[in-house]
Amino acid sequence: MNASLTSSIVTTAVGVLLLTAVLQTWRRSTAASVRLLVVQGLALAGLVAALGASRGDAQLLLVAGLVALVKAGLLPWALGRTATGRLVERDSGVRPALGLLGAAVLTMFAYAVSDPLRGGDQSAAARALPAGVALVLIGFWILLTRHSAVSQLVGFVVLDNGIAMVAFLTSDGLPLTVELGATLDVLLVVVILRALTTRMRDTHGGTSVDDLTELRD
Amino acid sequence: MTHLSFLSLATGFALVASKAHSTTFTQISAAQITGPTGIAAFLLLLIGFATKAGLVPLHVWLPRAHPEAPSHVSAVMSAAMVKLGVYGIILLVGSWLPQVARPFAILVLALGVLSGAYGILQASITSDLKRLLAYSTTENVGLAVTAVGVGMLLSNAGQDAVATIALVAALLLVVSHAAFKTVLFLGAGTILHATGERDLDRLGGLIRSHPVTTWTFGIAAMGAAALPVTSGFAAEWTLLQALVHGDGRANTTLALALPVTLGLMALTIGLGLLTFVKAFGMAFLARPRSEAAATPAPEFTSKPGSAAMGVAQAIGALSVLALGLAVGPLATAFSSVLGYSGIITSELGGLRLVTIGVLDPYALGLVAVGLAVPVALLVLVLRRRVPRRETDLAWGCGGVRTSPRMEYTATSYAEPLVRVFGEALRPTRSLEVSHHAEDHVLEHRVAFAQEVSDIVEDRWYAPAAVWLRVAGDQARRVQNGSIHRYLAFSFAALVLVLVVVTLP
Amino acid sequence: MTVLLWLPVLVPAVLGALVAWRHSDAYARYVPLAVALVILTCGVVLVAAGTIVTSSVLRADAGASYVLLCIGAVAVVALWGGLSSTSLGGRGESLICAFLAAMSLAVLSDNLGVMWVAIEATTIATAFLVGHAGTRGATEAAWKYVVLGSVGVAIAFLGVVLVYASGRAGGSPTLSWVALTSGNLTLSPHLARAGVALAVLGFATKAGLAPMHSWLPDAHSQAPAPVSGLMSGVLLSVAMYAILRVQAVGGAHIGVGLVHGLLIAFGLLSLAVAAFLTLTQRDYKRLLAYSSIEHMGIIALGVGSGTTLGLTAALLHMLGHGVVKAAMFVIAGRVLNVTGSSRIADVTGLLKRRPDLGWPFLVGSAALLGFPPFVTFFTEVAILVALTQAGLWWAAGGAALLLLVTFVGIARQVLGMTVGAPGTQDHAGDHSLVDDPPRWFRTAPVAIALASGAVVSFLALVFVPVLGAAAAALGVAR
Amino acid sequence: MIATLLVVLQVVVATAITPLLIGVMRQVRARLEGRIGSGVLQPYRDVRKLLAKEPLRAEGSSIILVAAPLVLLVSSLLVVALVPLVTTANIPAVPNDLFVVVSILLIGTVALALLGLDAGTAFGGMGSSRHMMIAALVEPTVLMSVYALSIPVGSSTLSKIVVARGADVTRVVTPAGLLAVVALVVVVLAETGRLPVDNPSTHLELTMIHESMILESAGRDLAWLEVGSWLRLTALLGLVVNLALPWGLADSMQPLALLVAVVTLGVKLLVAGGVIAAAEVFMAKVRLFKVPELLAGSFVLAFLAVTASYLAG
Repeated sequence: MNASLTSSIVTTAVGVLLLTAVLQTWRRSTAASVRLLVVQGLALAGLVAALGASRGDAQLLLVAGLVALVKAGLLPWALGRTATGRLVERDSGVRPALGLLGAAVLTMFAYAVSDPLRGGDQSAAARALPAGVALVLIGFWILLTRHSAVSQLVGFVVLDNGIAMVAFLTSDGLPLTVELGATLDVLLVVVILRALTTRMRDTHGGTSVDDLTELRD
Repeated sequence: MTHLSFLSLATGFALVASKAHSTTFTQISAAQITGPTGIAAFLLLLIGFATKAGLVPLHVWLPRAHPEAPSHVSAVMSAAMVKLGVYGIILLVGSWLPQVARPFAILVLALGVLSGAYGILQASITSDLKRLLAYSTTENVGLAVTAVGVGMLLSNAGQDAVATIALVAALLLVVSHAAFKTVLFLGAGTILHATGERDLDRLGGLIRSHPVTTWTFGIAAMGAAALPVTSGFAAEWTLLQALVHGDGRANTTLALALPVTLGLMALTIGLGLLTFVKAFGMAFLARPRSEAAATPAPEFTSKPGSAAMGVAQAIGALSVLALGLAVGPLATAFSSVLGYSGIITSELGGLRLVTIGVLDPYALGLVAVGLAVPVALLVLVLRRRVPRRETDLAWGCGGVRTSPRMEYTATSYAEPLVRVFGEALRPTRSLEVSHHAEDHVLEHRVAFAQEVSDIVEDRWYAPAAVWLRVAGDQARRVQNGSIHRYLAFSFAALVLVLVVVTLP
Repeated sequence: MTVLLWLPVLVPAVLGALVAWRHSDAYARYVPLAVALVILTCGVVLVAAGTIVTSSVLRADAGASYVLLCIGAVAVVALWGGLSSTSLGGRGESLICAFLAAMSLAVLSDNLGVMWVAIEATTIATAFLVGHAGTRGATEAAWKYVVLGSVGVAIAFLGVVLVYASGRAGGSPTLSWVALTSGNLTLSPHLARAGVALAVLGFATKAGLAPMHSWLPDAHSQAPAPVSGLMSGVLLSVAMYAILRVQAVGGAHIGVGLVHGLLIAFGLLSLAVAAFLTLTQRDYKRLLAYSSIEHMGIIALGVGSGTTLGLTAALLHMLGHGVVKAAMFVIAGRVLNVTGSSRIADVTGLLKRRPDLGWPFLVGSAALLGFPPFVTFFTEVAILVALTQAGLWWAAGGAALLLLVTFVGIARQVLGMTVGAPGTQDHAGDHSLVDDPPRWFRTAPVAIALASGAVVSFLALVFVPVLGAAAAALGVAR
Repeated sequence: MIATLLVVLQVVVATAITPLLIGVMRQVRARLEGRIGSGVLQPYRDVRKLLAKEPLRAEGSSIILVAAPLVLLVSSLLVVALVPLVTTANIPAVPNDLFVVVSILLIGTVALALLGLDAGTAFGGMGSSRHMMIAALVEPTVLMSVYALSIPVGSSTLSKIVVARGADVTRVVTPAGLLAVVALVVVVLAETGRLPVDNPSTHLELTMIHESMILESAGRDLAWLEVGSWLRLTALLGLVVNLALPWGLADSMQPLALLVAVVTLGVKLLVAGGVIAAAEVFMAKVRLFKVPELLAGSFVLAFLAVTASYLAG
């Protein structure tokens, strides 16, 4: 695979990732969010695959498969069970316009702070680094502004995708053991939060985290 | 308060230690720290030790802690722990930071003098025996620190001999206070145990059921009131001599500070006298003012601890007297420790300040005995001739005894003082007069209430406590239960860190 | 010796799995305690051996051995004390085992990535422990704990990733802590800087440092008593240990100024939060939680001072605080059993009503407040001294002031609970399990913990070389 | 030895002359008020009468009832022995240090106050309370006057002060010296319970201070109390007159000198007592709560005396 193709795949994937993240701040329905997550996971897997192909690194290709399985398959599936199975939830968060505006500001901020981090590296991967940071920040932003439990989960996954993106763009991913462990951890966290969401519905009669204000000083 | 003390001491020591690069006392002395660090360290250490010592305005823990603590704990606390504070101050100004301390002599002196006067004023008007003793601790410590302050001032003026005498006085004060205050607290404990009361307004007449406690308490009270020939008297005499022999002509500060100190100290002594007359008289003399005091538990029970208590009190009382009698050797020892030879033991074992004066308890006692002998002979003769007769009441203003409520109480005893020092004590009074329904001139009922609280506590500490509570209430908003707020904190931290990282 | 590295990780993992498998087993209750004892023993042996032991990805130097010892000690106190008060029903025990396995792994691994994975694993293990009660409050606490905790740790992961990436410039990216601190590597300074800062920020979340502390009071107050003790004494300490490791990496390449600055800021902020929120606190388990924040703040200040004295004192403080706090949570759990309420206002006159609980509670509070002769006293003084020596006198002053406020807050509440006349009657007697262990068995862990909190101060001769070695292993010369 | 004999003589003379002093004061007052009076020797007869009478012991009172009068008497005798009345000599080991003198006076004060409390009557307590308050408030003035007097001499030893003043007339009339003596006069009036602080001849309990404390004592107890209080007056008044007119005191056993000393003391004392008694006729007792003002005033005088001798010296 030649360099320009890799470069264009990487750029496309990064673009898709960023776009889906921004869209996440706009869309309210849980089902839509989960679909966007699938797209995002696929884009990430594509990115990893492209990097692996360009380097001829079999291990990285394997990781790409793993990423596709977990991020585009298992995670959305785990999240989506609520969304599609029981009831479709709409999140009441801050107004979409404000959410989008926030995402835009954060993206700019990400570019501003990531610039020195590249340290003069002009490769496509390095130039895409700010997008990773932006994804992290946008994920955080979703966590901050959404009021339903599942939406917060979505935000967490976006944040994690951002980190993974940074990892692949800057260093072709971490050592395999660490990568596996990390992936497993994230998966488990999401599963646990899902279980807690179910329990929350039992105890609080809903999944809005706004109801979680009993423990306070 | 203990913590305030601990923290200021810790920070102070931290400053000193970081300058001296060592934590041993000798190294600190050798380091000769000066400058702003020295001043900060000095002030912090002073606050720390002053709190430990219970000096005004850092005394508030004393009258609160003592009434709650068991009496023997109070005794130890008062005799030992508080002393650590004084010892610390002496070390601080004498050894660790003498250069820095010099300009603050007036501050130390003011702390001491004010503590003395304020402490004894509060002690004189309270009717709670243990609170009284606690405030009296503040007074005694105040006097000791006064002596330290006087010593500092005098040595600033180059009058080192007199300054040393003042320091010796401080040490004597500390030692004698340890002796008599232990006995007083043990006595208070015995009273509390016997009657369940520590309110002097409800005590009385214990001299009949508790002779040992009465006499030991009485002797210790004499020490506290600085009557001859107890150790307290010798100590205060030494300090007074130092004051009078300091040469005020040296500078204006001295010319004003010495008389003011003497005046306030004299007031302290006078009020101390009143305080302990009140404490002793109200607790042990007259008739019981309450049921509990009328039927106290016996002084010595079969319980093993009770005799030991009596022995402890007796030993303490003896040591109060012994310290008074042995003041000469004691002071000589102190002065030789300080490297001063102007204090020696006089011929009969008394205390002689060379070129200043002599205080000899033995000689004084001999003269008194000599004068008492003819009186005693006369009494013996008269006793045989005219025996004493028991009667209900000799005068009693018509001879009517109604109820113990007619007696003077500790509160009424101190009432004139509350009036005289109304400006300083700010008592709260309320007077309710309810009139008869038929006639407004006839009064049905009059209720009067008066309460004196610690104004330092009310004016300084209470507002601080209120402020802290408000701050605490405001701070609760931080933790209002909203996960979004919590995430926002983390997010803000993340953004800030990112910005910091990017900055070159 | 290498077996000592694997035992603390594998024993809990295997036993935990066994318990999970046959969770009806009557002995399940005692398994966590046994595991804790294994960890403690390994820690003691490793510390005593004093050599660096390496095996595959695991590695124990003096610092790791010491922290392992801390974990073991705290876990023994918390789990022994917790035996009588609460039943965790099999699954809880296996989760505790998993938690301990992950903690041991985090401490013993030589790899920042593995360490991160282990710490994140503890979030997972403890999530259900926090939510164990199944009540509204427990669910809420668990949710907040997991969301805030894993977001924080995710930031730390970003940091780890960036540190790894920074090694690419030198051609050999690695996460091995030994390699990273050896000084033979060249790291891209910008990336390393960002990575270290983010890693510290992330682990600080787990360490309960303000402003990322928000999960802590909720989680500590809702979890069963022994779990609160474990979280406070073990989890926070291990997170702090992670910060120390990251700090050492930073020190080897970009200087420690940034990390120390962050730690000072976090430390002071933690002290402030703890100080003002204890003032009007109404729940005694939350009170203890805020006290944990306070103590982590103190430790952060000690590390942030950047001096050997500060670091040593911080390490000792870690042990002292952990052991005492575990005992305190155990007592708090028993008080809760007796009174049925965790509100401070509902608990009065403990000294008279239940002297067996009141006295240790009072003494433990004194230890937490840093009274002599408890070790906390000496370490707090040492940390203040260290701060001043480092020229951070303003931080020392601020810390002293905030400690005073904290003292006011905690002392007032604790005195209100213990001293004074008992108010209402007991809720409904003691809810302890039917097959109560004998009395000495219940009091022993608390007594041992408090006593060792005081005794450690006087074992300076024993501890100085150990601490010195640990500090040397973890620290960076300024 | 000579000094001891001189002191013994001084005690005997002062004790003998004291009832006469009281008698003279009462007589002067009686005459000025238009009464005949009972004669200057009446106090001697009073003492004899009291000693012969049966002492009473009220139910509920304690050993204090017996002991306090004796303590007061002995302390007063001790003060008389220490203060330079007839002689400026003193026993070497017991210099008449003014601080010591004051503290011995305080022993008597305390004995009286405890006596007042002992029987548990309302009036006794009241008197004791007022007595102690005044004693406490007088203390600063006392010590300050001592201070003022000791500055020029560099010693607080009374005989040295008196001798120094006698040797140099200018010292007596310095402003500081005068201020100090005036302050001391107020102190003496307050300490000995004279008008305007206390009225020794009142018969209304509510206005009593000194008298109300001794209401329960009778017979010889009362005699000791009376004599003790009178001796205090003698000692303090004698001290003041000797400070104001520091001449005529004996310092050896020469009979002539002694005679002169005794006679001058008698004259000085009786004249001073007469003057005080005369002044009391024209004076009303001030309200109890005005007393502090009076004492504050005298304190300021003494304070000024001290600072004046420092700042002007």
